[in-house]
Amino acid sequence: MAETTYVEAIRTGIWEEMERDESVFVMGEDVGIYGGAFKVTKGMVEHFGERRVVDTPLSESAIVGAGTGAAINGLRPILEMQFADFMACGFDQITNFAAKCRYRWGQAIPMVIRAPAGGNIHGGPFHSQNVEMPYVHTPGLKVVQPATSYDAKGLIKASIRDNDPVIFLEHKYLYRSVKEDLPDTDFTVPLGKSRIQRDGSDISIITYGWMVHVALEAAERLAENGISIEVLDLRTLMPLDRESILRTAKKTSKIILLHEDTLTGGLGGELAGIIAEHAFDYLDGPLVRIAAPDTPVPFSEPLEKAFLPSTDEVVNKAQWLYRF
Amino acid sequence: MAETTYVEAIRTGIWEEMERDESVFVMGEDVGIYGGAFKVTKGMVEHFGERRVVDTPLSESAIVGAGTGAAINGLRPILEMQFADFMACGFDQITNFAAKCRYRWGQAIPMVIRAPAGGNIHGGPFHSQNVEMPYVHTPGLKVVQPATSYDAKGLIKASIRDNDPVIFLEHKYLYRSVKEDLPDTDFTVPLGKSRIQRDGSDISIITYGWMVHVALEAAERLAENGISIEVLDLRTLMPLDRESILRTAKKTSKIILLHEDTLTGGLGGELAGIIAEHAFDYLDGPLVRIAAPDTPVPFSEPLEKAFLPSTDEVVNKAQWLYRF
Amino acid sequence: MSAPAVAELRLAVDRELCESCLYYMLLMRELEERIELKLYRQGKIQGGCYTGRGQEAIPVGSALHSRPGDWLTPSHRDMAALLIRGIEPREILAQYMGRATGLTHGRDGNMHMGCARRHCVPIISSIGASIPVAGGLAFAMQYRGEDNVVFNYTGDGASSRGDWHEGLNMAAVMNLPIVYLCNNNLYAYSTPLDKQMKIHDIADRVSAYGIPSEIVDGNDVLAIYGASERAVAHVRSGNGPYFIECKTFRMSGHSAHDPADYVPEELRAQWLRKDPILSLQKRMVEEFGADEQVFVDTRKKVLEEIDEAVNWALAQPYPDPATVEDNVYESI
Amino acid sequence: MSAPAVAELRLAVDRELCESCLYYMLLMRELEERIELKLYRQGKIQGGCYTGRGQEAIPVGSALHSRPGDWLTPSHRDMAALLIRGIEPREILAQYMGRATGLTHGRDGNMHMGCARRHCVPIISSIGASIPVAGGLAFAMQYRGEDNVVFNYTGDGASSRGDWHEGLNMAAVMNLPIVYLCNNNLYAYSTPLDKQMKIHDIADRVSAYGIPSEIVDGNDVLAIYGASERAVAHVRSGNGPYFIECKTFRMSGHSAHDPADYVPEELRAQWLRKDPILSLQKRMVEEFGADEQVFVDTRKKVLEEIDEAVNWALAQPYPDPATVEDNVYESI
Ligand SMILES: Cc1ncc(C[n+]2csc(CCOP(=O)(O)OP(=O)(O)O)c2C)c(N)n1
Ligand SMILES: Cc1ncc(C[n+]2csc(CCOP(=O)(O)OP(=O)(O)O)c2C)c(N)n1
Ligand SMILES: [Mg+2]
Ligand SMILES: [Mg+2]
Repeated sequence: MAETTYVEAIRTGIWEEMERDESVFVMGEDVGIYGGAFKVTKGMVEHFGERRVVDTPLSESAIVGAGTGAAINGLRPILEMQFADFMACGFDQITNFAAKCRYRWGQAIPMVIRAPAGGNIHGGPFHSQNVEMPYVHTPGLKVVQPATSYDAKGLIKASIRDNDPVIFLEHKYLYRSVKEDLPDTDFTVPLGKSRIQRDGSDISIITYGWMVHVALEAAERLAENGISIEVLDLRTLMPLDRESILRTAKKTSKIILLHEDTLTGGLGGELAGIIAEHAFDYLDGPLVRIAAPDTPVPFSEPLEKAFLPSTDEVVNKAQWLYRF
Repeated sequence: MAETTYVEAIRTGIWEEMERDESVFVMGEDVGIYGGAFKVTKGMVEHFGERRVVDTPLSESAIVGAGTGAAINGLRPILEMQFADFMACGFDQITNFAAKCRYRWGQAIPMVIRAPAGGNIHGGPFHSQNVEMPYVHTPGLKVVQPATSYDAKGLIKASIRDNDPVIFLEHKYLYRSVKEDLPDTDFTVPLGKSRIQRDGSDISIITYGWMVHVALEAAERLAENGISIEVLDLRTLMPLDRESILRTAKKTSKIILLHEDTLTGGLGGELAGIIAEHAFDYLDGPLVRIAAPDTPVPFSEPLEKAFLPSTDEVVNKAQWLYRF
Repeated sequence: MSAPAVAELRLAVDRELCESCLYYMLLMRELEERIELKLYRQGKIQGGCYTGRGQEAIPVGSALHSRPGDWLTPSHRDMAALLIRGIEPREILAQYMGRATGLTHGRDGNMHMGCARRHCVPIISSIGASIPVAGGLAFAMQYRGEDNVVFNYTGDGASSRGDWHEGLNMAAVMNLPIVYLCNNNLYAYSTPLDKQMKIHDIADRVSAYGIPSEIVDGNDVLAIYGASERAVAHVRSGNGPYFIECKTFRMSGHSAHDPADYVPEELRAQWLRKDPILSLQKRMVEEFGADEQVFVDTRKKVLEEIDEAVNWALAQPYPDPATVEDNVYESI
Repeated sequence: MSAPAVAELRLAVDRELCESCLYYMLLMRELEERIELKLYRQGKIQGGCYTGRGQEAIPVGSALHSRPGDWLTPSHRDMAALLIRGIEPREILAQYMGRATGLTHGRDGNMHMGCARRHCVPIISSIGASIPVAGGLAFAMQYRGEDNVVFNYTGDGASSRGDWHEGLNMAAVMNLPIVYLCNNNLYAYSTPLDKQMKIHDIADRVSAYGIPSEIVDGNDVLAIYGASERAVAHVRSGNGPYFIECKTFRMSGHSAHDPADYVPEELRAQWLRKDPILSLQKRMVEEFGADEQVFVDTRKKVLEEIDEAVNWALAQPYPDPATVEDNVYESI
């Protein structure tokens, strides 16, 4: 599959799993004839029929609750939230019921909740949020965010096959801004495994989602200054790939924790906690966090630009850390 | 007010503010004649009437939405959630609407959402959770959890007077297990200010809520081994008292981050992030996190005991860190 | 006495049906009384203590219609539904005592119990949340073309929750096979119905979704049995959901720590006279001259079962603290 | 033309009322067209682009009844409600262009606008969430013994959300002063009404709360004006909430990027014939022989206003990036 966009990678990943396994179905608002707000389910209702591609009423909590019930009774639901921000409307069903079924009564919930997340599209406070943390923080849930088309396809397939509830966060800015050649084989990308996106020796940038690309851009520029950056793309946020996180931390000894999400309570803190506890002796400088400031996501371009972590900021902080 | 319990401190704090300010009112499930599931509003409907002590239908989202609307229109609502766990049902109203009003349109939301949180009462997965993190992570919200009767009273009063939405987490195990003499004056405890609960020099334990007492117990035992522990009680979790956090970190250079909440995505990570970035040069050992494991809160006593951080665990880890 | 096969039961004042109902109602009543009035006071129960005293007719009259492929989502007042599904008193007692062999292995709190194998979803504590979940269970039945149904149980208070609305609406739109049993016991904790809603009957609320409903005397097990039979017939034949409102009363406080002072004395007295177990017994005497001795014997039988179950449960081990982190994920 | 004082308006085919309605409907129509069909395509608008084309009668016929102390919670199809409250086209344009002088100072996305001073809650993006918020605004009015009311606006899709249910129920129980205006435009995004609910009229859903309701032609501004007058009279005198379902149609896609292929051609054609602005003009001609010239003049006037507002807005500064962290808290 030559030059596959991120959105197309997810779409074909779902498609293949639906072909492979009759118990997989898609449910959400406008996923049928409309093909979803971002067209991830385009063409599916025509191919698989209304039985397996189900338009719902405007009811996020019922969608999640029903998905969970269907999973209990033997199906493998893929739920689409129109925007990740509105998952908040199903928060109780996700965190209090779906997440706890296995622990409470040994009941597997093989369910994927897909949600377009993230900013840089002038979506403003309600259509740009990065919502991973409440789910990362809920035992029983897995949380995934791909940065590339390859991972998007491999991770959605692995998530669908997983027997735990997976929150699958799609970065909406990446939908159509990244592409790559994909193998024609039936590949998956295992959950819980990060990936070195660039090998380096001076500083590690640990990140995920859109910020992987920002980190790679910064790394390119820093290479010109003779600073060698390693970029670790987490891919799965829960469970975290602690081993690889500690490996890169011990390797470079200087770490930048980068995310698009706001700073306080963001994943950067968790990563800092892991590293400052388990790789403390290897550190040659402060753990530097780069994240959005603690505000809602602003709408207007100059504000959003100031809000989102930028390549410049990464370059500057990396230079500072390099000299530390 | 001699020997005032934590629950009584909150009750009288609310009572005084309702006497002082006609725009303050209480709303929630069973807060009227029943006085609330934990009796925090006992006697209020008799004294203030049904106009100001409002029993609602079983509708958490409507309670929060209505509270926010009332705050917009000039009142100062105090909303009771019967258990912190069920705040999840009002998650969208809290995080997407109430939290963002000031940023979006300059609208103050002087509202307090009170919720009994925490375990050690054999409440199981739905009645024991520590829910602070999603709210700490939402810009626009303040988050408070008192550990003592003095703070409970002073902080609830300050929260009611605050012009931002405050999530006020009451530890239900502390309701009746702590008491102290309170001054008869109209005192408040400012939001955003932590408190040194015990002065020490070897190790700092940064914590909040019930764990303050666990830390103090551990400190007592460690003192017998000649290890001097400083205990910093955060009191407010958002905004964090960064200055005091960094001060104690720089003072002792060895830090334990302790919370009852589960580890991954808990506040300990955020604290580690702050310290490992801004006090890195002062650290003489790894940042040690002690927290509950990443599971739902189990019900049965032996499981819950294994789940909750204990004095023993703190003592052991502190001894290890002391020797580091 | 073992439960007669459901298929053999016919609606009518059928002796065998009555005996079966009486058995399960008594078993629930006595088991809950043992838990609340004895074991709880002895400190043998962990956590709070909720019972369905006075509401036994609802789970019994309905769940007797369930088939193995059906699913049930009981509320915290429906212990008899679990018993009818074959969950044993000793498993329930071990659950309440937080033992390793309880239904949730000590993971969840006493009445928050259920069992995947017996198709009972453990009570979802967030009131109302079971309604969308029932929808999903039913969706899977429809997806596979089965004629199984879901029995969903909630209270009056649940009808104020957003999930209740979203779930009923979705079930109606998708024509899902669900029988809803609503126990309208006039209170949600301390909140009386008139603070919960402005209308009088929850059944009236259901017409907002285009779901057929009926109102029955929730203390009359035979009435519930009859309504459930109609409902199940409707639902199994693919006609979509059906809602039964059972007018009843909580003969206890909300839980063991609630004296329920907020309930007017006359109201309580009036309802105590309608105890569903006594009513059934009276009916049995009237309709086919049932012998008082049968009641005494049934009760004795039930108490013996319970004694045995209590002894078993008390001897059960507590969960091993070393297992505290198990079973959060399949693999990680 | 300035808006005539609301108090002077009487229901009937009153010339002045009609002119006022026409003015606001045209102003909304032309302003939105300028935004969507011109400025958006020119890349001058930030974010997506939603209009209320074809639904102008609803905010106009209702908001004209609002008094300064009232509050409004408009939806994303109700721009005219803001205009009637005194929010100026140039403020709206600056908002859509993400300028510092827009209503949210560039903080929130184009149609997510409102203004505390003019008692308009900025659109709450989570569909349905405005219903409980309206309850709280109304609660404060009742608390202080005012006779102000809240005008709440939502669509058909919103009626599936849990918040809708919780909020309406609470308003009914507490007898809160709210006029609900529901624009039933047959679609929620691409989802047609029959996938949204099994019943036909949202008004039927409202009886579930004991709230009186009526159904009006949502494309007939005078009908809405009349219904709103009845509603406001009911609500202001302390009789609790009142619900108006306005049958209408979205004459555009869900937003600028939606061609709305999913709408059957006949349905669209049928509704295009009912354009509320043309209908009003026809009525004005029939009832009091209004001169075509008036319409031409009004439109010209409106377009001039818009030209001026566009020029103003285009000259406005963007927000200073240095302010990005301001105004999250009062103090911290
Ligand atoms: C969402 C939610 N809010 C609050 C509670 C606390 N709570 C438990 S039972 C109950 C009352 C339920 O009333 P009803 O639905 O009538 O059932 P009943 O107990 O009367 O059978 C409440 C408020 C809860 N469990 N879930
Ligand atoms: C809770 C929530 N879910 C999804 C969305 C995305 N969304 C925005 S408008 C809309 C359709 C709303 O339909 P309706 O209420 O009928 O209003 P209309 O747009 O037709 O006026 C959807 C699904 C949202 N804003 N909020
Ligand atoms: Mg009840
Ligand atoms: Mg609509």
